[in-house]
Amino acid sequence: MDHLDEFLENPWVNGILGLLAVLVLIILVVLALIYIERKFLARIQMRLGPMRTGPYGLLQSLADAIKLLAKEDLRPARADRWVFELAPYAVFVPGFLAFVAIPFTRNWAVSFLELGLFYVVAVTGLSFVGLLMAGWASDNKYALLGGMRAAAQLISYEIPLVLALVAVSMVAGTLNLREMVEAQGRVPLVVWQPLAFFIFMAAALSELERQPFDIPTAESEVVGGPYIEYSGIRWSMFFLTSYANLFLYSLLGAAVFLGGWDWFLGRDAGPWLQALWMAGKTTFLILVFMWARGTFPRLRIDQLMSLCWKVLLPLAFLQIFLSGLVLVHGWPDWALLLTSGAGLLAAAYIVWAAVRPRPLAVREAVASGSVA
Amino acid sequence: MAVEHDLETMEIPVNMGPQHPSTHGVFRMVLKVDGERVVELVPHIGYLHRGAEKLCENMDYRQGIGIHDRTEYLAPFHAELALVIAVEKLMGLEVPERAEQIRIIMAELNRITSHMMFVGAFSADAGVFGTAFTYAFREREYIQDIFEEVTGDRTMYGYFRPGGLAWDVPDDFVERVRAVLEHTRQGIDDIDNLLTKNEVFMARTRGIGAMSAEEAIDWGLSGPMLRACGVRHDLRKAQPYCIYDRFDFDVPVGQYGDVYDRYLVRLEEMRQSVRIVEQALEGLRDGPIMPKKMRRRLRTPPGEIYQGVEAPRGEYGVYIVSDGTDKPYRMKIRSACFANLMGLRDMVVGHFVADAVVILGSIDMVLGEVDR
Amino acid sequence: MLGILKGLATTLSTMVRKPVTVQYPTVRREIPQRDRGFPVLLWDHETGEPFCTGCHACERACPVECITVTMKDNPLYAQGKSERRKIVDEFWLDYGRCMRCNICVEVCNFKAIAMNNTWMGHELSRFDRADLVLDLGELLAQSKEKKMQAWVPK
Amino acid sequence: MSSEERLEKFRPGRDGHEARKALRVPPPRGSVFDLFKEALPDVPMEAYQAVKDVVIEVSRGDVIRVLRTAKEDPRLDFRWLRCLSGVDYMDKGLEVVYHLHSYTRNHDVTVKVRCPQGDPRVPSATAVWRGADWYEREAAEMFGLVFEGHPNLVPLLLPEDMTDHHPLRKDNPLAEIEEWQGDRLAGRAEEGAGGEEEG
Repeated sequence: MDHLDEFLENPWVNGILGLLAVLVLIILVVLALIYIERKFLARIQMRLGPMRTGPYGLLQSLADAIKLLAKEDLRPARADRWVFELAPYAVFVPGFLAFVAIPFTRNWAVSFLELGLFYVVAVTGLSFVGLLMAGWASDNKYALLGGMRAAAQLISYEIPLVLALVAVSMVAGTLNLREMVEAQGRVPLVVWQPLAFFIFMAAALSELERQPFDIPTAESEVVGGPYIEYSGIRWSMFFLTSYANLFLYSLLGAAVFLGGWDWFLGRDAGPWLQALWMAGKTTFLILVFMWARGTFPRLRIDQLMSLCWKVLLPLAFLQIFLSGLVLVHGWPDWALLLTSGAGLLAAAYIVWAAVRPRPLAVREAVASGSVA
Repeated sequence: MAVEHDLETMEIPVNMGPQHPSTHGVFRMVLKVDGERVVELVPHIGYLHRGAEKLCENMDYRQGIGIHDRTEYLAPFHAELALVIAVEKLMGLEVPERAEQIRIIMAELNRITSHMMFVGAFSADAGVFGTAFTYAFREREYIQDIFEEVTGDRTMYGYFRPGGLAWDVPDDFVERVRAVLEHTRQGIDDIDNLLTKNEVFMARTRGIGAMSAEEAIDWGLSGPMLRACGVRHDLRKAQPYCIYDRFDFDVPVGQYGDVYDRYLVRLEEMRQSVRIVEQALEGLRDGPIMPKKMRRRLRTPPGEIYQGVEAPRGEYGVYIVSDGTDKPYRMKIRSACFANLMGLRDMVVGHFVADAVVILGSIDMVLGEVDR
Repeated sequence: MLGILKGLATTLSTMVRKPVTVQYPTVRREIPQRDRGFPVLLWDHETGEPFCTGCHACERACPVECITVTMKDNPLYAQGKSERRKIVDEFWLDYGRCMRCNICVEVCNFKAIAMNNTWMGHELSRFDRADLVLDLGELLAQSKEKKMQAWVPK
Repeated sequence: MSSEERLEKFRPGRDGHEARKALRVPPPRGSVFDLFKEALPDVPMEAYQAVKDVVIEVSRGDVIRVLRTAKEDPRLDFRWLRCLSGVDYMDKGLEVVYHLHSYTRNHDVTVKVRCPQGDPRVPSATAVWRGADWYEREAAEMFGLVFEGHPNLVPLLLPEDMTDHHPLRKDNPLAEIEEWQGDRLAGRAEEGAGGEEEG
């Protein structure tokens, strides 16, 4: 027994076992998420969703996975072979690496990094490379358009995402994710920093390429974008990644903004209860993302860029500035809420003002002599 | 903007269709794009050309009804109506009152189903993940249930005959239609709430694909496309056929001629159709559905006639040259989308690729009618 | 932002409504009486022969020429069991070509042909196109076994 | 008469009923034609009343002038080219039919121009209405008409290399329907059985 304990204490063994556990967790969660998303969207649309594979269609994801694994792996004749084949891994690895630093409960994570938040942001920022590779290597104009869109979008939205997290970490006073959760106390940060939460959610939706920001993969325009030429297992890697990222950002949001495994009645919960709380908050965020997917149309690429650079970025700076002001002067917490809430209202106003009825680029002309 | 272009850029041709999810059938357009911006567009049609005119010239009028169903396959009642009215006018037939009322009920219900199809497909083009699509199809199915109960078929009705109707409606017709209209109102409101004021949707559709009234008339647009440009022209009001002059309804007119106005006009037209159907149900009395003396074989006297009807997509017209036999000497089908599509290039050039898809969706074309 | 919130509220409200899906192969919606599947021939249960006399009316009227009929002298008439002097000999109907326009039903003087208003008139997928050309026995089978209630206009 | 012949004779649309010509009724007083005569006193036009519209026949040389006047004259104000069709009258030539509508006056007119089959050239109306573009392309490919001055007269609905025959002309009858029933089925069944054995 001593030998086994010693073996498990070895940091390499420990790390690899942790990574394996995380990998299994990701795959299980993704299978569940696909099922949940299909059912959830179906209910929004007053349908039933998958019903025929197993009871209530529960085995649908599994069946899909088996089908995808068994499918022929196609590669266009004129594709850039190595880039094309490596792209799915280039997309998957960053998302997977980020899970290393995510704490699931107070005592459970692969590694509690001192700069956890920084690490997560840095690693996920790499994922656009894979999409660009896929888009370029496919030898397809739609894929190229989609890859370019993906690169532009992911790089741009990285910035408001980071800045929103910076604003939060300023208040928490740390970059360690565990300490950030601990620092939130009974009232989660979303209450004090609604503007930062809004920016985080918008940027996360964009990083996830989900409606209303699913521009790189837009089905009705570029027909799947970078994924257009992929099939079988490589395509399922992309799919796996997109749902793993959904899980990742929801976990991050739950930890940073919603108070992680803490809840407002006490902090001495056992590990299972902690895991339950974390799962509950994560699920809530996931459902919000899915809800948005079922409701929104898609923005256009230039509007997406305007939203990022002209709205979210200045507001993120505003949030940082206001938080800094409050922190430097040592004003009470409600000042944080007040300033951030005002910023949120400003965001709402900007969005409203951007599309309110106005004759922009349209010629107001009634036919002379029409029977009006 | 005075930007120096040191880099040599290239305009790339992008082929959209005939197999593209948002070309609604087998339409093909070759775009030349500069980055994301469309600089040239060449539409190609004819993939669904079945020679409907030639077939009609080799069939008698009753057989031709089936062909007309299959040209305008989203609003077959209107296509049938154009044909039977043309034949009736050639022969000088009096249509009984009850037949006229039922024709109007059917035609207006058909307008609702057709516009529902538009809303669904258009929202999918704009990027809604199927939600508005399923809302619209839900309502469409309810109305198609009625069509099936009356005519026996859900899409290819073959129900109108020169002189009247093929057979009478079932006994519980009025109650059934009233019950379905309740659903329809709910469905229109659902779509209205989901899309009309949604900022993302407005951002995507306002000011896009705008056309002035003069241009629209020059290109020969008709129907909602023309009315969205501010021309108050509706055949039901201008040159009433059937007994439309007895009904009280409004003709919605747009202001800017952009995609959003086309959507609004169609949404309002659905509400007006509900109004017309209600009035027609009020006025429905028992009576014959065919004139008393009908020959078994219809021979139209020699002559010619052009008869248009206000179909959901614009004016569906039939030009018949008769030589006194039981088949038309020449049958020309004036298709609404055929003319509406002509203006596509002018609407799209200068916009983004994503807008091209939305503009194409706003034309609401039916390729069966364009190619015939 | 109000429009976005309104949209979110709409999707939430439809989420709690009853789904409209009919789980087709296990649950079948009731087909209305007038439903037009593909045409079938009707069987006269009183005399034990088809209503069809093979008069070619439907064959002539069919816009797509998917019907072929031949006629023969009725043996039952010779025995005095039937009123029909002539009776259908062979009848072919190409379901692959038929466009379900109902004209054959309208022109029939003997109410011998009707549109199939059961699910069997819809679930007709076959592997070979030639299997969709039905002969007299196949066309009559459904009516002979009383598996349908035909609806003929007027 | 054999049953085949009987069948053929009574098939709708194939009977031997005599084709007749319509009687030409002059348009009533106060119709659109009077306005045309006022606007274009020097153009020879022949008019008659059809079932609904007044039909005006003009010659090839005058048609563009007539159409342009119809569009631009405020008394006529036919700003909408509703429909443009070709008709093949065989030895009497080809006809191009313009259906016009006015939004303000709410009246219609049909303008016709005829050309012999050997020389099917008609000036293009695209200079008057841009919307005539596709209509003329369609009429050109279907009837072999040549619209002079059209910017891009290539086939629209038909394949681009299909310029040797014109489907809507009367000398292009429909192909025989490929029947799968009756005797042909019996013949095919034998062939099919043989094929299956091989496969």
